[in-house]
Amino acid sequence: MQNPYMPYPVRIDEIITETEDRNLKTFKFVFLNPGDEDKFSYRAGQFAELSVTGKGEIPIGIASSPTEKGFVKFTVNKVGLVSSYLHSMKVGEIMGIRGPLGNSYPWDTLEGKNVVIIGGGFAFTTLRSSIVSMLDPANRKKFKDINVIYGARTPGMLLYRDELATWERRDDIKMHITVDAANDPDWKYNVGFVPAITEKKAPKADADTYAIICGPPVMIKFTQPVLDKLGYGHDHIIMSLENRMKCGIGMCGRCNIGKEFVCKDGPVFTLAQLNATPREY
Amino acid sequence: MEHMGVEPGRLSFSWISSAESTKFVDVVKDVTATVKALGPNNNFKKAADKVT
Amino acid sequence: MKVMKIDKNDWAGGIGKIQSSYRLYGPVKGDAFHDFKALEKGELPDLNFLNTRISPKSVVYPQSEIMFEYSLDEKNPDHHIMKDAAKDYSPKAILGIRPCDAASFLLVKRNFDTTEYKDPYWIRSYEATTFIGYACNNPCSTCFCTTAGSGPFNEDGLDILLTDAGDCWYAKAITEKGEKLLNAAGWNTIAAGGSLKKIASLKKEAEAKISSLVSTDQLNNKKTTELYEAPFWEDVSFACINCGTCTFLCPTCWCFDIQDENSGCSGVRMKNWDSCMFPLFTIHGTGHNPRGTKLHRVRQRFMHKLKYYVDKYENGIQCVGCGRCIRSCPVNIDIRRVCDMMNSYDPEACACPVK
Amino acid sequence: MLGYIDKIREISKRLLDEGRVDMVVGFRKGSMPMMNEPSFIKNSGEVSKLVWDSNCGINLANYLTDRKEKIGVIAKGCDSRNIVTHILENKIKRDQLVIIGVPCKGMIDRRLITAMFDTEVREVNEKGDTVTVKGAGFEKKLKKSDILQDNCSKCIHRNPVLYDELAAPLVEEQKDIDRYAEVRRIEAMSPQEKWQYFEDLIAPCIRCYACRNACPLCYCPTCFVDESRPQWVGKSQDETDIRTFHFLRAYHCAGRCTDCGACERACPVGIKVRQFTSKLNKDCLDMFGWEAGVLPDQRPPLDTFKPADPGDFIK
Repeated sequence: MQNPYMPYPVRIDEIITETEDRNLKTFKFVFLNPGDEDKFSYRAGQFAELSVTGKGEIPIGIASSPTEKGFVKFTVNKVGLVSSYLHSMKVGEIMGIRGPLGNSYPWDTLEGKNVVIIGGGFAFTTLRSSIVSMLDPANRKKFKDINVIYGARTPGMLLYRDELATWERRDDIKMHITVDAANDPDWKYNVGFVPAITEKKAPKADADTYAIICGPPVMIKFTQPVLDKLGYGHDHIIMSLENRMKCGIGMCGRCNIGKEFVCKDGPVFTLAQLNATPREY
Repeated sequence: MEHMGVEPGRLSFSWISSAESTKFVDVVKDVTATVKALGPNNNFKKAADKVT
Repeated sequence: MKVMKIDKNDWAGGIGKIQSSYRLYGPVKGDAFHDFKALEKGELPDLNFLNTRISPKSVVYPQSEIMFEYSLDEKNPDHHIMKDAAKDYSPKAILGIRPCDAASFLLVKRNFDTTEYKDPYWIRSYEATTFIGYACNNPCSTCFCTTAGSGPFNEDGLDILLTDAGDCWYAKAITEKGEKLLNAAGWNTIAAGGSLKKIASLKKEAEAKISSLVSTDQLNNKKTTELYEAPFWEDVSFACINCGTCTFLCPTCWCFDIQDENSGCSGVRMKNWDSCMFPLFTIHGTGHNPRGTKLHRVRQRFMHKLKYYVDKYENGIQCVGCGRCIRSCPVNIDIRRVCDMMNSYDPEACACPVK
Repeated sequence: MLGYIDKIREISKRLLDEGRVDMVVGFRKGSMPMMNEPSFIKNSGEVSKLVWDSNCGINLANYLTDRKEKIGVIAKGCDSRNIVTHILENKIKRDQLVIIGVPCKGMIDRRLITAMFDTEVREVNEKGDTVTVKGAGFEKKLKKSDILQDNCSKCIHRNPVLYDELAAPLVEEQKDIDRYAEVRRIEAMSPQEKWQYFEDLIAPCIRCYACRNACPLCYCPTCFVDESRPQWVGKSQDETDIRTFHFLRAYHCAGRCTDCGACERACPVGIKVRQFTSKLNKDCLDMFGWEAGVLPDQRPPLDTFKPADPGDFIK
């Protein structure tokens, strides 16, 4: 019987400080046992439990893409006991990851469709995974137009800035990067909140267009009416939730919204599904 | 603490000003001597990891 | 399956024989109430009880269980890597478990034994256990098992059902596991023909004594969001002090927490029972708590047992009607009352707060 | 005490009708013998739901904090002392409350009664000082004074210490009560015996925290046992962690505990939780002449300094 609580041992291979407030770091992990990488086969939108030995586990969305081989990446915000300790760890240290967990974005449904990605702040991690995965030469032709609206408070708070710049230059993806306020005189992209930029830049809704939205509650609260106005059906709005989790496999009982476990039946739900459940997230 | 079964002498209160260095030294000496005389306290150690 | 007759004089001897091949758990009387304990050699279970104060779930699912061990000492080549803790899954048997409690394991199994994931600790421990049930001749006034999918003589989840027939015991083997244990005990006198009839009449008598009933037939027809927003939750939750008594005593509550505990340069990762009554259960690292008030938490407990579980598994409520939460709740919150409120809730008719 | 209820209902109705309170917090009839459920009523048509008998042991001071309404609360001696403590600790404002005082003659101990019989207790009635207990095949009359909760039998503040309305004439307080015999018995033990005594006492603990949550004093937003940074107490069933919880909690109640018995009443496994707090109550009385919640206008000993405070323990 496979033990779903047993993490795969990993070594921290690289740590990148992503944002100017130094609260977000990206950790690149390499599996200690050669076979484990194959067992950890994932799709964009899934998450894993990062296991810091002696401290505990935290559920974090996978930021690397299934198309990137040899490592997995996670971007972690410094919040609680485990994430704070993780931020103090160094390259070379040993810990564990357990997963992949949860469903993913509905890639089967999205195939052949227009995809609009709307992200805010540090919730961009699984969206990065999705973008890298969709832009992979083997995958790009499976999707029609790809639009990305991504906002942060300031330019220095944007994640993956180098990659954002690379994507800007491509013509097979339309990037709409925005900041609430630019403190950088050379800022050449949008200024404004995500909902406003969405209203201006997002394509009109049709049966072939899906929006994936992931960000802080306040962003979601104000973006949803915009999508309604643009005509997006609630089954065409895809959201990723987070809740406190422990087991990640639908057993420990805390992350449920109604009968659905965010960890196992989610974290990705359509808004239509969420409308039928209590909003306990 | 004593009421709970911690032996008298293991817990000590003192009021020492930051200027009273000699008193501090004396108190530390006294307390360590008393605790050493009492020997190790096993009561507050955790039970060996039990598996059920 | 066969029914054995156990002479009351053969009782102690049989128990002793069981103990030579099983770790045996049974009810033991403490200062004020009965509880399931691992029986010492020669110790007899005390079957003079209505039901135990705490459910027997801990026999399969300990309140605190070590999963892994680790070393934090970098000199150790395997430092910071989780290692399986030693486990004993040799056969064990629980004697004297009431049918409602035995049925609870089947309910809990749906959570721990799923197609996608299997909790090896719960499953192995469960599979190592033989369940020797003890039919209730005298149910309590707080028992509502017959309308909660179980009953005083219910055989679901049992390997053997013991019935006290006055001058002797009847032991009905329900599964092969049960037969094996009866053999081990040397209880192999087949009961005379009338035994099944006698058991059936005792069963009927016992069922007739169940005085409290709940209605659950409408629960799956209700809309989750409407029940969730029902006005009665303020009244239901007012008295609650958010202690974990109901959930810790409940045979069907399975929620747990995972914790690491270090001691010097080594440590363990363990599973501990947790409770949806505690604010800490759901609080986010940011301080946001999706179930931040006691109303949320009380509602979660009842909605989980009586609605979410019903919808998720389409196999009845997550309650076996043992009545422990009613008897031990320090403020008298009664699941029977709440169940009936939920089952009969009509949002149309209910413009005013329900009392 | 049964006779109080008419007066309680009358006062409640008046308070609600006159708009002096938005809700009255009291008890409604429970679903089992010897149990009543704390509840509230918001309109005067519902006053008949309120009940009062010897099964109203739960401390209603627990239900007053963090509410915005104007509240009428039914208060026994101990409830009123906890209300005083709440007021002293700024948990509630005096002018938010209308206290309906109930002179109390003690609450009966349902665990004690349940344990007296082999079969289930199905019905309990009281009349005057006689309590009649019935079950399948038995009926027994008991003297109420023999079956009181332990704290009630030792109570010397049966009358509310603070009230706006009174449901009945004040009762005579119990006199010449030896409240601390058990504490003295433990004080006389050797350290090892003391350790063993408390070890046995808490052995059945399942860490459900019913004692803490039933206690009106335990209102910290995050209890020390729940803190994770730093984590003060382990989370397993290790007896060291269980002991740490119990005795630290008792310390947090030093000079505040009114000996209302809520902790013991709530404990599902029958631990005599008051053995921890009684010693501290006794010490507060011996050293500072202090009883918690009796004087609305004096600060408790542990948050004030007086030159006369005993200090022999400081070297």
